[in-house]
Amino acid sequence: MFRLVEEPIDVGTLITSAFRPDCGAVATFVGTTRIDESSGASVEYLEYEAYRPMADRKLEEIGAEIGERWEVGHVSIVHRLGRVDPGEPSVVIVVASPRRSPAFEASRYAIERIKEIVPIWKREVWSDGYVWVGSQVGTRMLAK
Amino acid sequence: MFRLVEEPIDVGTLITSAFRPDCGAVATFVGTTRIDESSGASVEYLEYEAYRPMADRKLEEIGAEIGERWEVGHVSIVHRLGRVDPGEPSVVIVVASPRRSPAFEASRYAIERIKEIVPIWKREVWSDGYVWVGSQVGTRMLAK
Amino acid sequence: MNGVKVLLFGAAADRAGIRQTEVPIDHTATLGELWPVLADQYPGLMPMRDTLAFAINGEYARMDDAVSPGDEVAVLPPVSGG
Amino acid sequence: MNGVKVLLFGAAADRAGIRQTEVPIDHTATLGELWPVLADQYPGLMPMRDTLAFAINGEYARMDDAVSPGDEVAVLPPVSGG
Repeated sequence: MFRLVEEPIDVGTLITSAFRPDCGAVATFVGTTRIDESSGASVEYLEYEAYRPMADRKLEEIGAEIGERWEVGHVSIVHRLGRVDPGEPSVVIVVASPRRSPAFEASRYAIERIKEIVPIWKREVWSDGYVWVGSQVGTRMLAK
Repeated sequence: MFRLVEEPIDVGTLITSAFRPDCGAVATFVGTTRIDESSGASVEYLEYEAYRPMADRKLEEIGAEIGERWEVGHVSIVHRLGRVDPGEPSVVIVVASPRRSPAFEASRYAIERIKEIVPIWKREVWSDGYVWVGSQVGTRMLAK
Repeated sequence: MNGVKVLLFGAAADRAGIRQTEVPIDHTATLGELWPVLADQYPGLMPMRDTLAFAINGEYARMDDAVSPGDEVAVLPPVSGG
Repeated sequence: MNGVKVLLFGAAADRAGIRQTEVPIDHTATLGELWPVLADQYPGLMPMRDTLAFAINGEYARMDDAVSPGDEVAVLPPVSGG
């Protein structure tokens, strides 16, 4: 299951739906909004945008790559779009496999590939402006 | 939080309690009861026993080892005792860290160490008898 | 349609000041030929040139890939999902 | 208490046919000295010898570690948690 969603992700349900009698290992990665502090200002929230439907298709491609490389029984990737508040999950990856090595390796592979190929962008919205992460473009003084 | 429990583990709550604004990555490992088939018989459930309180203390030691080796904000390990049915979680490990590498590495370390040093034993209860995993001792014909 | 639809995202949309535009072309060209037309119209994009990736009809493309009238081109700053 | 409390787990409890027993000792001995007394009383344990670990008072111990009257010794087959 590969999805971009606007609403909060139900992590527990996503994981329990991966349990299968033929898989003994379920590895999960959750990326949450981390708050940095800099020069008195702080990040208030993150805002994500995507190029759809290319982003949806790239998530599915990552799932297919995982299926080619590892023995897995279930892969889910869900990524938030829009505003994500501090401490909330922005991405959840769940991989079930008969054994634990493939589960760990595939879940790590998924997050690395998301950061490489999925057309999603986030900006940090600070108390004094915003910055596009990775581009250093935005309205904060520090970004210019 | 390090616990041995007799009742089902609430995976979702365990993970969401690990979310912290200073940690951007939460890696989780869930071990579930896997069903093997052999010679017409099948595993009906697993049954775990522990040497307590040594097992409780060893879980805490693993948490301390992780704190010495990686930058982590939160570590939980919960292991079931007693009967665990197919597809149910027998162990859940949750690690939150500012960055994803320590989270992945520490969660994997935790499961490897559990399998090395924590005095817990499981037996597979089959339709035709049981076997202590790792000892090949039991009441099944195949075990003898 | 007599042109190429161009979508811009993230920092590229900010720099150009628009999220969508159309570049008129009446024959097949390469991405490399399309870029100067776009950069001329939205000079704020120029300093980002080396960091940008492009897609044609929803798939990553190279500068020598062909663009035809009716295609959709996307201007993609470094992705930052996760 | 005039002896050592011995706890057995998993396959070791099965092989011995008991989960708990007491080995009488009136002075400090080593685990290595305790083992033959135990194995003599519960010969089913003998074939497992090379796979067993031991704990004294809840901590892993070696065969030359000392056991005193009142201590708790645990006989631990290969652990299989997870």
